[in-house]
Formats: sequence, structure tokens, C-alpha cells
Amino acid sequence: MVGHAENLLEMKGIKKSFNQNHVLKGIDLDIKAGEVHVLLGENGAGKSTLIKILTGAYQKDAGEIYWEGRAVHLQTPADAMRLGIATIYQELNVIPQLKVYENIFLGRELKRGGKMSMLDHKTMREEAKRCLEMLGQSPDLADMQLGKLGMGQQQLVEIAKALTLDAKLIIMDEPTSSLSVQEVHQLYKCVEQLKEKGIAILFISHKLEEIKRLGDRITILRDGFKIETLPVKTTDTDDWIELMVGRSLDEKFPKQTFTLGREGFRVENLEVAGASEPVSFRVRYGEIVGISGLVGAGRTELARAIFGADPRRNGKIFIDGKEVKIKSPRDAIDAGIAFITEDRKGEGLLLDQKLDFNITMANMKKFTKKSRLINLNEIREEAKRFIRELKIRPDHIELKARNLSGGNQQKVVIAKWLCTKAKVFIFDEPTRGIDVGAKVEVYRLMNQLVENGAIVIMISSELPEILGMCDRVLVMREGRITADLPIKEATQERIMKAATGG
Amino acid sequence: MSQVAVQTKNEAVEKNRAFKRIISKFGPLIGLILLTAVLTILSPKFLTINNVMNIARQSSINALLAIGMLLPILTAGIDLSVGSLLALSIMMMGIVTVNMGMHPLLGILVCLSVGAAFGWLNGILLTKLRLPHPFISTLGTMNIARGIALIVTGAAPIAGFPYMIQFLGREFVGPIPVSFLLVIVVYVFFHIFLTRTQTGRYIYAIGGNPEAARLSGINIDRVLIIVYTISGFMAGLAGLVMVGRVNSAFPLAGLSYELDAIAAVIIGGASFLGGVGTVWGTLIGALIIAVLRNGLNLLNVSADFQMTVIGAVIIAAVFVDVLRQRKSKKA
Amino acid sequence: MSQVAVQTKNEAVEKNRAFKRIISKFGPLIGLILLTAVLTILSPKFLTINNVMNIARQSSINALLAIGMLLPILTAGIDLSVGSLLALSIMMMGIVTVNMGMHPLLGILVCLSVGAAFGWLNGILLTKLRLPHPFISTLGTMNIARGIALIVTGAAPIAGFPYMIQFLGREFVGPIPVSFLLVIVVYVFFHIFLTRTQTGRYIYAIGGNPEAARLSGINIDRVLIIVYTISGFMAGLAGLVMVGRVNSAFPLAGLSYELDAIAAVIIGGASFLGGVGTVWGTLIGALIIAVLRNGLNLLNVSADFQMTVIGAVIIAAVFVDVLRQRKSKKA
Amino acid sequence: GCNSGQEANGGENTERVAVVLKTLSSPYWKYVEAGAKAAGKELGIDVTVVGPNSESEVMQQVNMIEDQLSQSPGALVVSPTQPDTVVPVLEGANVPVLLIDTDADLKNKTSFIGTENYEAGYEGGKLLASMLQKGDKAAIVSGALGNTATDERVKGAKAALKEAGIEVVAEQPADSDKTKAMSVMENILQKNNDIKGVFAANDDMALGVLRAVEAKGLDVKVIGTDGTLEAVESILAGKLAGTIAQSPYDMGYEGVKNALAAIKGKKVEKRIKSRVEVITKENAQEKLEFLKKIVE
Ligand SMILES: Nc1ncnc2c1ncn2[C@@H]1O[C@H](COP(=O)(O)OP(=O)(O)OP(=O)(O)O)[C@@H](O)[C@H]1O
Ligand SMILES: Nc1ncnc2c1ncn2[C@@H]1O[C@H](COP(=O)(O)OP(=O)(O)OP(=O)(O)O)[C@@H](O)[C@H]1O
Ligand SMILES: [Mg+2]
Ligand SMILES: [Mg+2]
Repeated sequence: MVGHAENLLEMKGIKKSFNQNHVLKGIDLDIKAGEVHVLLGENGAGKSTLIKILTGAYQKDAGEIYWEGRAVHLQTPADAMRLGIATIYQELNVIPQLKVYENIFLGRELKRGGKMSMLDHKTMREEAKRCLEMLGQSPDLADMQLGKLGMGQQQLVEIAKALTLDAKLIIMDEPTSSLSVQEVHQLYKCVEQLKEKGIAILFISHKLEEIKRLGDRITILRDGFKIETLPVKTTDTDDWIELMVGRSLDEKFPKQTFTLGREGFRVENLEVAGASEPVSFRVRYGEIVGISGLVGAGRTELARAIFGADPRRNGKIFIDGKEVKIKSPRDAIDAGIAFITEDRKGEGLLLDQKLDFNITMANMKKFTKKSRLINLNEIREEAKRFIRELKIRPDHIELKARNLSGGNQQKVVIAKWLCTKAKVFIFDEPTRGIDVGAKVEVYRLMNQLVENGAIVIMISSELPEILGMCDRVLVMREGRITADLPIKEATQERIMKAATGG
Repeated sequence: MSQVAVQTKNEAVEKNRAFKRIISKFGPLIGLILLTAVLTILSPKFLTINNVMNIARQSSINALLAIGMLLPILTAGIDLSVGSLLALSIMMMGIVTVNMGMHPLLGILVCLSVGAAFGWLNGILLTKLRLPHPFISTLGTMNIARGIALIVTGAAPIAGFPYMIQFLGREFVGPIPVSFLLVIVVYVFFHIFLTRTQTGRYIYAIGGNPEAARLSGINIDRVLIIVYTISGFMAGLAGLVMVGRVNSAFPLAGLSYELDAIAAVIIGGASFLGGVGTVWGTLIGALIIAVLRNGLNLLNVSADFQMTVIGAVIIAAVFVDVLRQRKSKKA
Repeated sequence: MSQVAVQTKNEAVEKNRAFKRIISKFGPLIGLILLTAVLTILSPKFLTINNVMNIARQSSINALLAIGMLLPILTAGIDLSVGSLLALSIMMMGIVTVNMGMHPLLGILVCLSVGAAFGWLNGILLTKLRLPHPFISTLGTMNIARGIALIVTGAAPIAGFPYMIQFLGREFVGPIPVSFLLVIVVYVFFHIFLTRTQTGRYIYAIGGNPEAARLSGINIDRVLIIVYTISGFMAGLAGLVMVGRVNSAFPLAGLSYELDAIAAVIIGGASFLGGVGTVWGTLIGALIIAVLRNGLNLLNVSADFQMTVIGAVIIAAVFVDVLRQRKSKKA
Repeated sequence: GCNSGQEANGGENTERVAVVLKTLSSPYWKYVEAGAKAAGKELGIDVTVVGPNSESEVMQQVNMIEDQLSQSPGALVVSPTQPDTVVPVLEGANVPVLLIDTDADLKNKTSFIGTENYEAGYEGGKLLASMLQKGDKAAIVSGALGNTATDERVKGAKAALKEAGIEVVAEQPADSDKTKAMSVMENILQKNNDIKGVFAANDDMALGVLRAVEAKGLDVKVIGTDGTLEAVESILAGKLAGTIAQSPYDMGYEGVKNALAAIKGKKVEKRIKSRVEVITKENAQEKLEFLKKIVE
């Protein structure tokens, strides 16, 4: 049996299960040269698993893969790379200790001569610089140690890495999830250029607008099956959603407006490292405040400074008008602050622990009895409650966090902080990697929090969600707040202007 | 009817899963059972009550050190100083009780607190001085403690301890050595500590992802100091048992015991990368080592071959575990 | 004018930064310099050419082991077997050249290949048998190799090696010992290997993030096998130098040398978590240890204090580095 | 060796003697083993010789004694590493117990066979002093501190040197390691290049010391302890000045022989002295031939 020659890639009847969990139950997929093929499905639908089979990172249980009409066996990532498949994985896969240009060329370094000769650092550096510029980045980045960059920039390095590979197919698993508007547009441009060159792109995303903009065909997965492959341009996003979740979704941003109360949270003269002036802002009860800005604008740094995660020289923090002294995350939690971090793997999860452990770990006190022992039953019950509420799947608490899909991991991190019963919630990119249906759940949750008298601050690089869910928007640039806009006055243009300074 | 069939199938799957969970929990046990089976066949003396009690007694010092070592390893650290701390603790106890003739209880107190105090120092060096890895701080205190142990009596051993001090290492309840009962009690305590207390869980959290732990409000420094203090304390306790067994304290006691303790922890399924490992695994690790040594002695394997065999069995014991895990994953 | 001022300031900042980069690169050097200064004040004999050459010679065995050890540590591993491999390599060389009277070159070949072969075995155990951590596999081979070294000659030493074998460990070029020249050559080689070749960079990558390395198409198993083979090979080479130094091979040679090698690597600024560490740091680490031992001998520090002092200096050396880094971060 | 013993007894219930040594990983203890096995062969009994991997494994030795006792041997011959540590376990033994090489304060022991290490060290010190002038400077290279055997030897040597008016200007440990001993000696010579003699607490260290001395081309008398083959060969070659041999072979032989006597209920002397041999160039040849014979 052979594949169809007109397809660059064909996957037939792909099956995969982890232990008893049947993730893929026979998936067919074909990709043509020069097309952008989108994979859509709920969190845990098996998208990442499917592409990991394609890249040789996982081994399939059954099925065939044809490359340019010929059957291929992909045992290792190197096999796939050799065929001309480049991949940007959902989770960052970088070496923090190496320099940016070394990361970009990792696995296929340039050499001065033959196979055994020494590396050509100079050319690699030059190439890396060119590629970074193409993505709208400063070429100086090439010589930085990768670990020193923020999430967004690290993600850009991953993209650069895929672009420099002379590939026929580039797989992008939620590449824009940690990028902000500007970088996203840069990426779109790249994708279009690649397409023109006849390179195929397999694109995974939960952002429907970008799918609409970039995609040629879309394949929808549900419950381990391929539901349908449709042309993107002639179908409606609402139809996709229905195919994907099995029912229709009434509203994407369930914004609720509450009556504004008194001031609940205030930051005064807080210095974000490297900024020319300190940051001050306040949040009132009944509102959701969004913080927008470009990658590296210092939003995460601001949040970390408030939370006591980084040392902080100046600045005061007030909750309900009373100053709280915060020197460490412990102090912040005790003062009633929760910080939902952006990097779920690095800062959020214990990958080798079970879900109940992860969900309850920031609030162990609550489960500790007078005997100083922890009530394991209560922990389990509490975890089950959150798993139900946030629709985390698979839903057994015995599972290790490592074995969850990206979006479900994100939900676990959110659950951990909801469990602390804090008064102030700082969400840093809370919906990164979450599917459309689940996003709505998270937004509802925010509404609920506000309704129950909590303060909610949302850092986000996604303008639609800022515009759709917030009552007020702060825009940051270079560590400063450059705009403070009520939602009525906030338009995409005004926010971008404040973010870029242009 | 098909409904029923599905249910039965699901139940079977559930049972199968539970069975696998047990297997995977008691994984290293298989290695121990295999080893025991082989030795029972090779030597008729092996599976006698007398010899089993020998093994229980012989394993107890390492078992106590190993459970102390489990904590640093769970936090992705290590404690190389335990052997030296054992020596220093018992020398100090000897000075207090034998040379100075003070009350044995005071001696025991000294023994345990010297261990704990040096362990605390390890923790301080690591957290407050921010030395890069406990390998270095504990390598340092390993030398320091051993040096002091040698200095305090000019390298002379101390013998003739009071009965009360010898009790733990020497006495029996029926056929069972008190030292092994102590091991059981200590292990149960640590099991509860690690699975049912806040600090215990924090130890796993720190090993699993220190940054996530810190951002979840865990005071890492405090937990690490507790961890190393406990490890030091256990070295003192192991020393107490040793003194009971041999009724003497000598400054080279416990030399390179850290290796056996670490081996027990790792054979028991813990990971150097932190966050993974159990109390019962560690016990089985310690028993595997003791059974192996005892078996080779019973078989009169010559010393040079013993080394080779021990090396091979250490590898084999861990390999059995690896095979098992691989199988359980496949199914 | 203000334009110029800014530029000058920038240049100053640039210079300052470059200076800091150098400092941070040669960090452990400060510890070495401090130590040297103290010893020079304490003993007039210390900073003489003769004594410096003594130190160079005495450091060479550990320096060779340490550079081999750097590789496993860079990959977040460890190699406990190097001391035993050293012993086995030289015993085999002794059997071939002295007992069997074969050509010295063949002996050298045997010495190096025994080390490399066992190192390769370590790599295979780790990668193909998938043992959980090299601590276990190399603890196993450490015992196996030592056992075999004892068995092959029944614990008897072998003396009377041909000149060609002794050359490396014994001869001088002018006042400089050949063994130290060898160290320099080897270190330069490793510097190039680690910074300028693909495999060298992969070693860092694997230590930094093995999963990312794998997904980037790096054949991790292959690199790890190379790493442990090299470490074993260096044990053989260190053995060759040792035989040259003492003109005999004995089965207990190299006992616990792995600890000194590991200490040198870590004092030199490498991290157990992998991905961090340099060749020159390791050299300085090995020199610090040798200087310390030499100084204590010169000062005739009594044996019991020596251990304590060594422990304290290990901690201090690393602490100086920590302080320096903290400062450079602040500024 | 033990198989032939069984044959000699024609299938009868053979007596079994268990010998637990400090270690079996050095030539010295191999000689003891050779002596014990030779006795077993000659007397037609079953002899088991065991010992830990190194002399630092004290508890392992105690465990080995327990494990041997649980196999009910006819008698036990022990050379305790840390004398006090074996007392509790041996006190409970219901078979004859003989100590060799190192004595212990054990009430129920049948006999102690050997030389005190102190005495060996003292002889070594005397030998060294006899080669030097009063007022000469000497150095001592000791084993790992806390190793009772080498510590005792050093004490003995120091006493003898003091009596002879030799000044000990340096005393440094080299952990019984040949290479370390060489480095230590290089460093000692750096400071004291007028040293005339060195006492090393074992032969391995003595040979390392000698190597350092030779490299400097100095005339320094080096005395070792143990009487190993390598040391004796070096003496014959005119390099090592001398060594003190404690007759390890005899200790092993006598240990087993007297153990059998004790089993048979015969009277055994409470204290059997084994020879201390001072080996210098004069008697080295003879010793060499003896050693070569026993290691075969
Ligand atoms: N290594 C693993 N072991 C066990 N289960 C796994 C493993 N990797 C993935 N899974 C499971 O496979 C299912 C599919 O995961 P996958 O990561 O492919 O989802 P996804 O479609 O990419 O979701 P998301 O949109 O959240 O990224 C999930 O239920 C997950 O729990
Ligand atoms: N650990 C670090 N070391 C050095 N520089 C860092 C570090 N973390 C972040 N930075 C830098 O600090 C700046 C602010 O980063 P921050 O993460 O706060 O930005 P952000 O607005 O949250 O953007 P992102 O979308 O990337 O999270 C960036 O230029 C980033 O490169
Ligand atoms: Mg995914
Ligand atoms: Mg951010």
C-alpha cells in the first residue's frame, strides 16, 4: 500500500494509548505542500500526541505514515528532522544554559568542514541574527544566555530554530500562546512567506481568529477520533466549535458588569527593574483590571515583585487600604494574594506529583488537622471538586501532572490558586493554551471571583480577551505604565500605541 | 446484557490497575524476593530464624542512615556527612558517659544532638551561605566532623558503655532484635511524616520543582534546614545502635557508610533529581544490601569476589526494577 | 557633547561588563589565589619553584581524573568508578608488561583500553539498560572493577615497569614535570572539545535539558556512552601517570579518588544539576586541593587537624565563589 | 585448599575452623590466609578464611563473625580490626575463639597469637636509629589516623627513636596509600631536606616514600613494616633500608593449628608469641624465597 503522491504527508489510522487511556483511536490526516493545515480540538483531544508521533518523539501503536507517497518509520526526532520536518513544540524545549544562537542550531550545528571538524560559531551566530531580525527581534539577542530571557522571547527562539531548518513541513503547536500582538503579526508574516515558498505548515491553535486568518484546511479532533476536515475560508467558526465540543457555544466572553465598590488593592511606587519610573495603580472591588503590553514589557516582573517572588527595593502594597509587608511569596499568600504564573511547567507544577497534591499544595494549612496531620480524604475531595469545576481531563486524581495535556495542566495551576481562597488574584496569561470552551469557564470563574468580593488582575497578551473581559486596561512599556484606560475608551489602536510608544 | 459485560470488563480493568499500582509501589520488593529465593536455594542456613534475625540486626544501622538520607535526596540534595557525623556523635557520647562518667541519658542526648547540630549546620551552609550544592557543604562537614572525632580522644577508641546505652543495639524482644523494632518504628514515623504532614509534603514539592514550591509559599530554607537536621539526627541515632552492637566507639566508625545509605535509597526507587522516593522503598533497599552481604558471607564467597558480586547485584537489583516498570508501562 | 558623554559612559559600562565576565569566568581562581597568599605568608618554602613543581606533579593524577569526571557531571551524572578503574587498568598493564613481559606500548594500550572499556560499560548500563542514575551503575562497576583488580594478582602489587611506561609520571622537561605538561595538553584538548565540537556542545545540552536535547534530534545515548567512555579512558591515563610516579601497580590504588575528582569539579564551579562547568574551573579546583594538601604537609599540621582544615577550606573555597557571584550580580 | 581437607578425612565429619581477618585485600593478609589454609591442608580440616574489603569496614567484620557463628564452626580465629568491637559478639560464642595479630580484651578467648603492633613499631624505630647518629632528624609517615594497627606502630617507633635521641621533625598521614605517601614525602623534604631517616607504618607507604627520596637523589634510610614481597625485593636491591616482618604466615598457621587443638580439648597456651623478624639486606634473600614459596 502506498500513499497518494499529491500529499506531502499522509497519516492513516493512527492509534495511541497511554496505559489504559486511549488517546488516539484511528486518526487520518493528509497535508499538501504549501498549505496551512490546522488541527483543532479540546484540551486533551490528542493534538500534541498526534504531532509527537509525527516527529518521532512518541511511537504510534498502530497506523501508517507516508511521506511524499512513501511509507516511513519515524523512530527518533532525528529521523523526522532528516525528512524535513521541523517542529515548534507546545512546551518550551530549550537549553537554558546555552546561548540563543546555540539553541537555534541545536541538533544540526554548522561545521567548518567535514563531519568531524569543529563548529563554525561565527556563521551560526550570523545566521541566527538574520533569523531573529526576520522575527522583528534585536540581533543582539543571539549572544544572550537563553535562560535569561522571558517566556515570550524563548518562544521566539523556538520559532527561529524551526525557521532556520530547511524544512518541507513545519509543525507549530500553539506557537502564539506566549507571544504578544507584535510578535504574533511577525509570525503570521513568516507563515505566509513560508507558504509562498511551498512549505507546508501544520498549525495547532485555540485562537479561532488566527485560524481563520492563516488556515487553508482545518481538521477537527474529538474523543480520539477525527471528526472532519473542512476548508477554512468557506466554513464558519461556530460550526467548528460545535464539531469540536459537540454543542454550540453561546458567547465567547461572558462579561458581567458589577457595581464598582471601594478601592481594594493599591500599589504605590513599585520599581520594576530597569524601568525609568516606578509603577503605581489601584484596583476597586467589582472590576477586572487587565494589564496589556508587548513581550518583555515587564508585566510579569511587576507581578513577581508584588508577590515577593523577586527582591524589591521600593514600593508599598495596600489591601483594603492597609499596607501589607511582603518579602516572600509566603507573605503574599498570607496577605491573601494569589499569583497564577505564566510558565506552568517551570513555576507552576510538580510534574511528578498527582493532581490532588498539585491542587492543594499552596494551601496545605487548610487540610492540616489539630493533630498536625493532613486529612488526605479532604485533599482528595477538594481536588475532585476543582477537577469537576474546571473540567480537567482525564479526571482521576491519581494521574501525575506530567501526563496531562498542556491546557489541562494550565487548569491545574489555576485550581491550585483558587484553592487558596485568596482575596487578590493576579492571573498571568491565564488562558494560555486553553481551548475555547474552557476559556469561557475560566472567564466565568473570574466573574464569580469578582462577584464574591475578590480583586482580579489579568495580565494578558491577547487583546480580544483584555477587551472582552476587563473593565479597565493598564498598558505597560519598558517597566512603566503608559496608559490607564477605562474599557470604553480602550481600542486596539490606543492600546498598541501605548505599548509601542509609537 | 452487553451493559453487564462492559461493567465486568471495567471492573477487571480496575482490578488490573490496582494490582499494577501495588506492584509499582512495592517495586524493589521483587528484587529482594528474587535475591532471597536464590540465596535460599544456595544455602540451607539462609532462611533460618536465626539468620533472618541476623540480617534484621545487620541492616538496622544502614536502614537508619538511609531513611535520614532519603530526605535530602527527595529535595534533590545529598548528605555525604552522615558516616562522619555518626562517628563524632558516638565519640562525644563516649567522652560524656565513659570518660566523664555522666548519666547515660545525658550521653544519649549528647549523641543525638551532636548529630542534629551538625546536620543543622549542613542546612545553614546550604541555605544561608548559599553554597551551590549540598555535595560540597556536606563533603566539607564530612571532613570536619571526622577530624574532630579523631582529635577529641587523640584517635583512641572508647569502650565499656553503660547498659542503657547498649540497650537499643544489643537487646532482643523474643527473637527480634530491639534495633530492628526501632527501625520499624522509625520508618512508620517517617512514612507518616512524609505523607501526612505539611513539612513532609513540602519536601517532595521542593525536590519536584523548587521554583514552583517557592511561589506556592513554601519557605524552602526552613524546610531544607529541617531536612539536614533530621539527617544528622538519624546519623546520631544510627551511632547509638552501633555502640550498642559493639560496645565501643571509635573515630573511624561509619567510614563511607554514606555510600551504602545512598545506595539503599536509590535501589529503593528514589531519584537523584528529587521529588520521587518512598519510605518503604528505602527499607527494601537497605534490606537488599544486608541480605546480599549476609548471603555472600554464608556462601563463603572470597572477599575479592564479594566485591565483584556486590557490584553486579546492585546493578541487577535496580535493573529488575527498571524492567518491571517498563513492562507495566507497556501493558 | 552629551552624545559623546553617553558613548564614553557606555564604553565604561562595556568595559566593566567585560571585566565582570572575566572575573566570573575565572571565579574559583580567587579562592586559589587567596589560599596561595595565606600559605606563602605561613611558610617561606611554599612559593619556591621547586615546591610549585611538586604541586604541579602531585595535582596531575587528580587533575586527569577530574577532567574526565567533568563530562558526566556536565550531563547531570556522576562517575564513582574512576578510582577502581584506575586500579584495574594499571593491574592489567602490570600483568601484560611485567608478568608477561610484553612490549611497553602494548601495556599502555591495555591500560587505556581497560579504562575506556569499563567506561563504555558504564555508558551502556546507563543508556541501554536504562538504569535510573549513573550513581548506581558506576557504584556497581566501582565494586566490580576493584574486585577484579584484587582477583587478578591475588591482591599482590606489581613493580618494576619499563622506562617507557614510567616516562609520563616520572620525567621532567627542564624543571617542569612531564605529567603536568600532559595535564596542560589534555586540558587544552578538552577545552576545544567541549566548546568547539558538536559532541562537546551536546554534552552541555543534555545536562541543561535532556528532553529538549532529545527533541532536537540529539542522540543522547550515543553522547552519554562517549562521556563515560572518556571518563574511563581518563582513569586509565591517570593510572599510567600514577605507575610512572611510584613504579608499581597495586590493587588498592586510587581508593576513594573519585571524591577528590568530584570535589575538584564542583569547587571549579560546575553544577550537579548539569549544563554548567568549565575545563579551566576544574583545573583550578584540582590545584586548590593539591595546594591545600601540600601546604598542610609543609606546615606539618598534625594528622587530626588536617581533615578538619581540608573540610573547612573546601567550604571556604566554594563560599568565596558564591560571594563573588553575589557581588557581581548586585553591581 | 579446603576440598583436599575433606578428602583426607575420608568423608568423615570434618572439623571446620572459620578465620575472620581484617581484610583480604592486601599482601600482608594474603600471607595470613596462606598460612591458615596451609595448616588446614596439613591437618586435614576444613578452613574458611574471610575478611571485609578493607580495614576500614569494622562493622562488616562484626557481621562476618556473626554470619560465621551462625554456621556453627568448630572454632573461630579472629583478627579484630577494632579490638573492642568484636567483644560483644565473641563473648556470646560457644566455640573456642583464638585471636591473631591483634589482641582484644576478651574473657573467653582461648589464646592470642601474634606480636603487638607497638612492638613491631618499636623494633622498626630501633632499626632506624641503629642506622643513624644521635641527634639526626627523622620523619614518620603514618596510616589513616584512627587505624589502630598503624597508630600503634607509630607510637612504638616514636618511643624507640626518642630513646635513641633521634629527633622526629615531621609526622604526616598518608592513608596507607603508596601514591599519597610519595606526595607527602616530597612535601616533607621540601621543608626538611636534612632528614636522615623515615619510618613508615607499612611497606606500601615505605616504598612510596623511597620513591620520593630517590627522585631527589638523597641518602635517606627508609624503614617499613609488614615484610611484603615487594619490600623485601627492594631491600635486596639495596633501596629500602629494612622492614619489620611480623610473620603473618605463622600467625595464620598457628591460629588454625591451635584452634584444632582447642576443638579436640587439648590445652592451648593463653599467649603464643609469633616471631618479629627484622629484615635487612643480610637476611632478605632467605625471606624472599620463603615468601615466594607461600604465595604459590
Ligand atoms: N506521556 C503521557 N502519559 C500518559 N498520558 C498522556 C501522556 N501524554 C499525553 N497524555 C494524555 O493524552 C491525552 C492527549 O494529550 P495531548 O497533549 O495530545 O492533548 P492536546 O490535544 O495537545 O491538548 P492541549 O490543547 O491541552 O494541548 C491527554 O488526556 C493526556 O492526559
Ligand atoms: N530571569 C531573567 N534574567 C534576566 N532578564 C530577564 C529575566 N526574566 C525576564 N527578563 C527580562 O526582563 C524583561 C521583562 O520581562 P517580563 O517577563 O516581565 O515581560 P512580560 O511583559 O511579562 O512579557 P512576557 O510576555 O514575555 O511574559 C524582558 O526583557 C526579559 O528579557
Ligand atoms: Mg497540546
Ligand atoms: Mg509575562
